[in-house]
Amino acid sequence: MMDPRLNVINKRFQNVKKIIAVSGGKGGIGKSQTAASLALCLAKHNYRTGLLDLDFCGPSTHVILGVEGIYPEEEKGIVPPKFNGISFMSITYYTGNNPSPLRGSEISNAIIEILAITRWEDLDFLIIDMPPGTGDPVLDVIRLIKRVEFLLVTTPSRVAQEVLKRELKVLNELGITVIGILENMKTKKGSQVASELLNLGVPFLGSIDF
Amino acid sequence: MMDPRLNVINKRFQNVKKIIAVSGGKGGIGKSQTAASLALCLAKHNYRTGLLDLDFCGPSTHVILGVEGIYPEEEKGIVPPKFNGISFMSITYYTGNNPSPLRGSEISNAIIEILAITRWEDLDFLIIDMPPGTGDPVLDVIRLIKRVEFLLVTTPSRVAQEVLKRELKVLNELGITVIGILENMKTKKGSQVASELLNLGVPFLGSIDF
Amino acid sequence: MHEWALAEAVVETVLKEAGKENLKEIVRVKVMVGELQQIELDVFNFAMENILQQGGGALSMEKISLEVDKCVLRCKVCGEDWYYSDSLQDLSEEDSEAIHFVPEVAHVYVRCPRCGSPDFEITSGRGVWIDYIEGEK
Amino acid sequence: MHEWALAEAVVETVLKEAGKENLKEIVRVKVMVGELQQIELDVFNFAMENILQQGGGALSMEKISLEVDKCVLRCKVCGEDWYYSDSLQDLSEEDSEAIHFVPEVAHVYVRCPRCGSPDFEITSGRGVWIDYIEGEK
Ligand SMILES: Nc1ncnc2c1ncn2[C@@H]1O[C@H](COP(=O)(O)OP(=O)(O)O)[C@@H](O)[C@H]1O
Ligand SMILES: Nc1ncnc2c1ncn2[C@@H]1O[C@H](COP(=O)(O)OP(=O)(O)O)[C@@H](O)[C@H]1O
Ligand SMILES: [Mg+2]
Ligand SMILES: [Mg+2]
Ligand SMILES: [Mg+2]
Ligand SMILES: [Mg+2]
Ligand code: NI
Ligand code: NI
Ligand SMILES: [Zn+2]
Ligand SMILES: [Zn+2]
Repeated sequence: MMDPRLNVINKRFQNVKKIIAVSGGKGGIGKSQTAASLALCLAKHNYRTGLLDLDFCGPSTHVILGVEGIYPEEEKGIVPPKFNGISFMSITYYTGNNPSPLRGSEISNAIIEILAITRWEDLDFLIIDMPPGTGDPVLDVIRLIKRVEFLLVTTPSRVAQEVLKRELKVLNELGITVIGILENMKTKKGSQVASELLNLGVPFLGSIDF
Repeated sequence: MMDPRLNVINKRFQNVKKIIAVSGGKGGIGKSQTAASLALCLAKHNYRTGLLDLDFCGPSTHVILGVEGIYPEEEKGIVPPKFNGISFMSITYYTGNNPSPLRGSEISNAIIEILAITRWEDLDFLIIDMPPGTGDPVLDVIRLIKRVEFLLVTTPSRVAQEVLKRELKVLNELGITVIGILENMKTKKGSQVASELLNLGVPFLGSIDF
Repeated sequence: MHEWALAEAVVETVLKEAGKENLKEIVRVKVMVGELQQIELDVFNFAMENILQQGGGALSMEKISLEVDKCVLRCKVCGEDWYYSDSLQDLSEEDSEAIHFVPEVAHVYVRCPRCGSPDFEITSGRGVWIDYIEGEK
Repeated sequence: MHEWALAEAVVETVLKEAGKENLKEIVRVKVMVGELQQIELDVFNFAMENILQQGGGALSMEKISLEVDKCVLRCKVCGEDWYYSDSLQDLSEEDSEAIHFVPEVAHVYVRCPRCGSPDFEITSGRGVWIDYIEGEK
């Protein structure tokens, strides 16, 4: 019968002002780097910031931030511990450094569980680090977190931009707010983001050198 | 009741001598580049070679190879068309450049369908380009293609190697043959692949510069 | 004629299962064909017949009955249920042919009629499967 | 006490469904608790009781019955079925606690006893859910 968890997820985000999923079709383009840097930067500017790593197959933000030795508190659910001022939630609290060979439906189920039991404190920003692809995690974030906005990352590579274009098409079709596109790992002068991509009506946020 | 497709998959690989899945936990490390180059190289040396792109969310090998304007023949199933001497199979024949927002269980189902209907001709090598992660595609390839061997790609990045170590642990545990580890995108002199990884008993195949 | 590959899978599976169950005689086999894949039944029957002629053992065509399973889709976002046959009207021949080969490609070309989402489940009518095998030991 | 979050989900869902069905009175609610998650039933009941005291409307504790659903796992590689309770003996307290929070983490710590694969389905006993709500309109 009905899955009770779906009825509390919205409540869990009640006190979170803005929710930003850092995504982009391909892997290895700097999504995790961007999500972690963005969270750090917001926290330094005294915004109350959370970071949720939803890349269950290749969680990376704990490595990038150097998170170690912290663990959530149990308090009518679980409360993400703070690291450098960021409320940080990751499946690695439960998997350690062990391999996590989960199928998509299991990842989906685990995401629902974590969204249902995690009690974020009052936050100005919650940054979500997404895995590559437009599989279960992206579909579930869209389905379950109605207010989510997407920040898309790409690189100058043609393959990466092809994949991003596909993701952007789906997001546009569903009317999801896309904050903008960030070009990462630029190697030449001037943006190499195809005009084709920018013509889809999404702000270009700038480039970061390799 | 029983899924009839599972009973013909082995038969479809009957005339394929060696099956190599190019994998590695993370995205963007050069798996597709490696898979495509390896297939091209084998074909140039007159090996009968096939290339199967199983990255349904971010198919890339058709872009890397410049495949265009070919389509499988229907002949008691589907026969992959040749491109530069390579029998090439990709879901893009059916999706075009449209986004493919598939969940894991659907990807699994589509992989089973393609494995069950594709009739490879006599091949010396079938190279499989895998998506990032150890989700449905990796689990299904292990489960359904009993003779598969893995070629693992990594980069000097610590995050990439952390993820690879996890995948390698699972493959070792299951007794899957790992041909070796290839270091891609090297930027400094000397291999930066952690001795920790190499101590897991897998041959190091060399490095490719960025 | 890609139907051949699926027909082959069905025949091999029936014979294997009958072997496992030690059936001396196969009395009746019910094969279900999901509507989503738009299998051409004539072609599918022709393929099974040919395969059986090459050695079907205890199985022959008159034992097999085919039934088409209506395809129903359910949106994971808004809960809407609808028939694939209603979506099919809006698909080009090319797109429905792509779905014929790989049914999951439906997520590329079909959208929920209520909310527009591509995130739906195929609740019935996917693929080709064996509903039951009746036999005598 | 992370059980609280799940208890809250159950209470909210019962009230919501009862509202949808226009139930004047809730007669009986059957809540299933999957064994995999090793929910502490006392803690779970305590949480539900507290939440209901803060305003349970038509719902009160004596209407709710809890039942634990035995957890069965099935290997997708070799087909083996087994009980989670048999695997549980080999798990450290830390590992079974991780599964308590996120049941899918079982794929990290549990292996098929026959073939060693982590690729198994949880065929029963996963999560907390509502089996039925009986009421009067
Ligand atoms: N601008 C950049 N210049 C150089 N290296 C980068 C840059 N951005 C990211 N990287 C590196 O690239 C690799 C992939 O980045 P990551 O954030 O993990 O990608 P993703 O999350 O998209 O898979 C990491 O090793 C990271 O340190
Ligand atoms: N040795 C290399 N030097 C420079 N760029 C590379 C190298 N190998 C791959 N690339 C580029 O890196 C990007 C990611 O490679 P790709 O093969 O698509 O990775 P994956 O399949 O692992 O996601 C592509 O743009 C590709 O052209
Ligand atoms: Mg990442
Ligand atoms: Mg790739
Ligand atoms: Mg079209
Ligand atoms: Mg342990
Ligand atoms: Ni056909
Ligand atoms: Ni608990
Ligand atoms: Zn819908
Ligand atoms: Zn097994």
